[in-house]
Amino acid sequence: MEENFEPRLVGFMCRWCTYQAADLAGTSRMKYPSNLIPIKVLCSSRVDPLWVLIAFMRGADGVLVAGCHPGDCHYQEGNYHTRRRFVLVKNVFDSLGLESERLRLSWISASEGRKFVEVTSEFIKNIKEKGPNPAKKAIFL
Amino acid sequence: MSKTLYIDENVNDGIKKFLRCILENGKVKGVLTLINEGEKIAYSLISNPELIKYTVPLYPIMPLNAARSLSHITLSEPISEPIAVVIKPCEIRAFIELVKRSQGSVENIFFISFTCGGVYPIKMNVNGKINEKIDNFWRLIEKNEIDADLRASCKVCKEFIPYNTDMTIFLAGNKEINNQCRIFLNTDRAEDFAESTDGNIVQDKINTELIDELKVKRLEERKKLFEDKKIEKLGLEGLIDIFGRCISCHACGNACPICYCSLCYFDSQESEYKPVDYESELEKRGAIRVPPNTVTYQVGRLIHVGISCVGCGCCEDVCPSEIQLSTIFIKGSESIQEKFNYIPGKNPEELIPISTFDIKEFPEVET
Amino acid sequence: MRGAIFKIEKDFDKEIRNFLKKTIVKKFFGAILIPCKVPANDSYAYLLIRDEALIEKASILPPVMPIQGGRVLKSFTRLGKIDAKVAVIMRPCEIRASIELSKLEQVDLTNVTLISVDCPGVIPLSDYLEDPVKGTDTFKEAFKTWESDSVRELCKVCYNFTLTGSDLHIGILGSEQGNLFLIPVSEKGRNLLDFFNINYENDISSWENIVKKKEDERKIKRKEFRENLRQEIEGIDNLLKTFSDCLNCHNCMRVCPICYCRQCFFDSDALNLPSTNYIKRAENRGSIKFPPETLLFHLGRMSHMITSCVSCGSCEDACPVSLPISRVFSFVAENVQNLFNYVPGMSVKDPVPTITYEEEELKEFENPYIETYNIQRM
Amino acid sequence: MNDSFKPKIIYFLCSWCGTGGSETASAFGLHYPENVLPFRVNCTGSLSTVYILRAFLEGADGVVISGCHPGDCHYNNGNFRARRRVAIIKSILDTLGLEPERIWFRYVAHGEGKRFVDTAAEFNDYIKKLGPNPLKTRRDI
Repeated sequence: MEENFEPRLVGFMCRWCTYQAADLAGTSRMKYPSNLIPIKVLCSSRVDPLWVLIAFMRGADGVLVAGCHPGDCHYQEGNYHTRRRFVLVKNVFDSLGLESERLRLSWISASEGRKFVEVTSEFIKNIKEKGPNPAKKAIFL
Repeated sequence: MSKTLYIDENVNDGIKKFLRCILENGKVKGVLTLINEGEKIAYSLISNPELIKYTVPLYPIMPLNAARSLSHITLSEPISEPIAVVIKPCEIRAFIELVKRSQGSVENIFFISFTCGGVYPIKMNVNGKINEKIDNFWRLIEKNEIDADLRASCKVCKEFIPYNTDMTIFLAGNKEINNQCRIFLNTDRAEDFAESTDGNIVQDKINTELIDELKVKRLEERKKLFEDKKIEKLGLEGLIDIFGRCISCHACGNACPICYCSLCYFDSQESEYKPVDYESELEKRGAIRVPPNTVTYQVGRLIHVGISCVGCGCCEDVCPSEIQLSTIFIKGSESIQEKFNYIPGKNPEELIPISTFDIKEFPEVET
Repeated sequence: MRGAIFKIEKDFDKEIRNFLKKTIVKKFFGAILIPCKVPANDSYAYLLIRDEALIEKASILPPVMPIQGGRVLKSFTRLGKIDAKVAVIMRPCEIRASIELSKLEQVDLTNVTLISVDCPGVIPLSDYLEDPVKGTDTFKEAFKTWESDSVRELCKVCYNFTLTGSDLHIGILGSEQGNLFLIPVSEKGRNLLDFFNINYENDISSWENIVKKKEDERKIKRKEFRENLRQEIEGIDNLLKTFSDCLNCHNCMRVCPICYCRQCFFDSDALNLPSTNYIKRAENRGSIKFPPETLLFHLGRMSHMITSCVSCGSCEDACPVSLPISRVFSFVAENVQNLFNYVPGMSVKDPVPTITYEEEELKEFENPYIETYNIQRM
Repeated sequence: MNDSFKPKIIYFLCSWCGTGGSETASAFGLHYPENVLPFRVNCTGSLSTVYILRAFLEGADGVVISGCHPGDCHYNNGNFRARRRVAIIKSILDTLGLEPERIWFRYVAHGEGKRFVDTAAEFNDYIKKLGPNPLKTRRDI
């Protein structure tokens, strides 16, 4: 593993739940590593599976997709679609031998600031153990 | 037991006779099928009964997936007068998938298909080798064997019995193709059409022994292919090795019946790298391929169409760099389709898995 | 014409690579766009390189042209220039396509220095992919003789294989005698040579003589080629037979450097007619071929881009059914371009014929009014 | 000449001059053959080459294009561009041996009603002599 490897992760966060949870974590002064770059989306189902792939191919060490708990979606059923899409993208990664452990789906509601901190810290820790994304240095992508 | 139309000719002449009959009777306005005028074979929409004699409906060639043509015709409005189409099972399945995506309509289309023995690569049609091969092909059908020169995807195809057809011609798995033409009538419309012709309609039992045998052979080939090329072990480096020679022409996407978007994401402005992107990639990697997004395109396409991939093999056929795409797409899409327990084009009523959901499913993905 | 003469030991490839490496180390160029072998060693791809160690893997004259350089440069500079100066090493037809694209505002040449190389032609992609090692050998053979039958059909009869509108030209014709010629054409090229204190006032007539000789040979060959092709394609029957295999995949358009439209007219909804239209047409003619309108696609595409066609042959390489598209296009292009006295890609200054006009021209295409016509008829 | 042959002729008229010419013709009560189908375009310079080719390949026996006289274009230079495009098309058709003489390009000004009618009649006679467009019956187009 590279020395002092600081992973860079991309987090697609739903505007109604997970982003609020991150806010809550901030206002409650909880500490968590700063490696995750948050991207606010209106609903986790707004995340095209392609975005996950592109984030991965352009060198993100991990990609987190996070939204409301099933049944809590602000748009009724968005996150059920997210779940299917995530299964799809994970399946493709698995069947091509790409590292699907770098992708993660989590349900974090607006009140779960603590869970947000736990999930991100754990994810970042896992990625740190795994090492940098090989796509970062690939030239012929 | 099902109703079967018997015509006392060999299978090729029999179906031509039937097509001519329904065209002359005015049951249909046109027939979309393969035609061989001169030396080259192409799909044609025929409305003159005299031209039926040039058709070769069961020819083992697929110049392009007919689902694309059908979708092209029916996109803006359904067909107003009935036409018959004689196409391969995977073409019907692809068309059903397109209809599910609102890219066409099955209205007034009379589907005729056959138990498919596979097709040869287009290049054989172009260089004329198909004419030498064709006799051997019929012989192998009678022997119930798989030709090694068929398209890679056809050799491993397990869905060669058509779904959703009005009529099914008994071709692969039939030893008697030289003596009789057996056509199964699956719908009332088919019975009505059959009655207007001079064949015998009888109640008949389908003998599936040979079909099962062929299926086993195909599945063996499939297993062998997947074992030869372990795509699940590829990883990023393996993908770069395979797709390194890709010239980003996106021919695979344009030949694919499922890739219906008129402007693909990877052709759009959004996927273009801006000068700052190039600058940052250069800093990060020291070098970058231009145009970028070759592996990303292929994997992205698998993510987008994998759920509906019918394994027709057109993508591999048109690839100017001769990349063996069908293995990746067949294996990749198989695992997706198994996950969602979905066979594309089997049931027109069933929704595409990504446009529907169950409330309680896949609890394992959330972590 | 004046230029710099380099003495080389045996391999011009290495010599040029070392020179390019120097330009990166000395920070004259921020990056170099050059073909490189792909990891699987079975093809080449354009790389934008900043890391000078990677230049070692580059190839100045690859045996194949998988992607036309014009398209590469378009993808790189369409949205504007990058801040660093970039050198681009390409074949003459790729340079010409780039210049055409810059006139069509698809390429920004501001920070780009175009470097062209004498080109013996390229091996067709499918031939090369069959056996890359053998393909490389055939190319070496073609490079030696400059008259090979294994290169693309158009390369055999191409007479624009050398100096075009580039900024700096590398003359490798006659490099067997141990000389390499660097010919600066524009200010950018001269700046580059000045920076490295290379004297470019030498006499290069030995190179010019060889080029002239080869050009004349090719022109004779081209005349013969045109005559043969004319017999092959002229007339409705021949033409339809030529295009009878077309799958309407539009791959020729997609690999064409000049066809830059993001969405072609022929991919748009304009040709999605109601189903009744197709059935009517089938009734009128007895049958219609599917996919329909293949000839319209080829002629329509031709009428849109033919004035800028650089006859590179990429379309034929990419055609899955091996139609002789590039030959037909090049054949027509020569006639149309002669009409406007225009050679595409020779200079940034001449505008593309379709975006300009002259008031007194082309009278032979008008049909003048004969006032007496109706009187005679009565 | 075959009297039963009624050619199908597409007449592209620019909306400022050519169409004006046809209006003048009607004001004077002049007649032109009914098998000439006028199509109005904004300017001959706005007429894409594809439309001319499409008319031709779909079975029109002839295509005429009429715009303003040189220098009179409502958009300054549209007709000069149209002339270049017609030259390109005719040159392509000539090279491929596809009867470029079936496409005519003639200027008709607003006031020239007689010229419009004469052009239609003259072209009609010319095409009648030439016979039907062979592409009309081709099945493999």
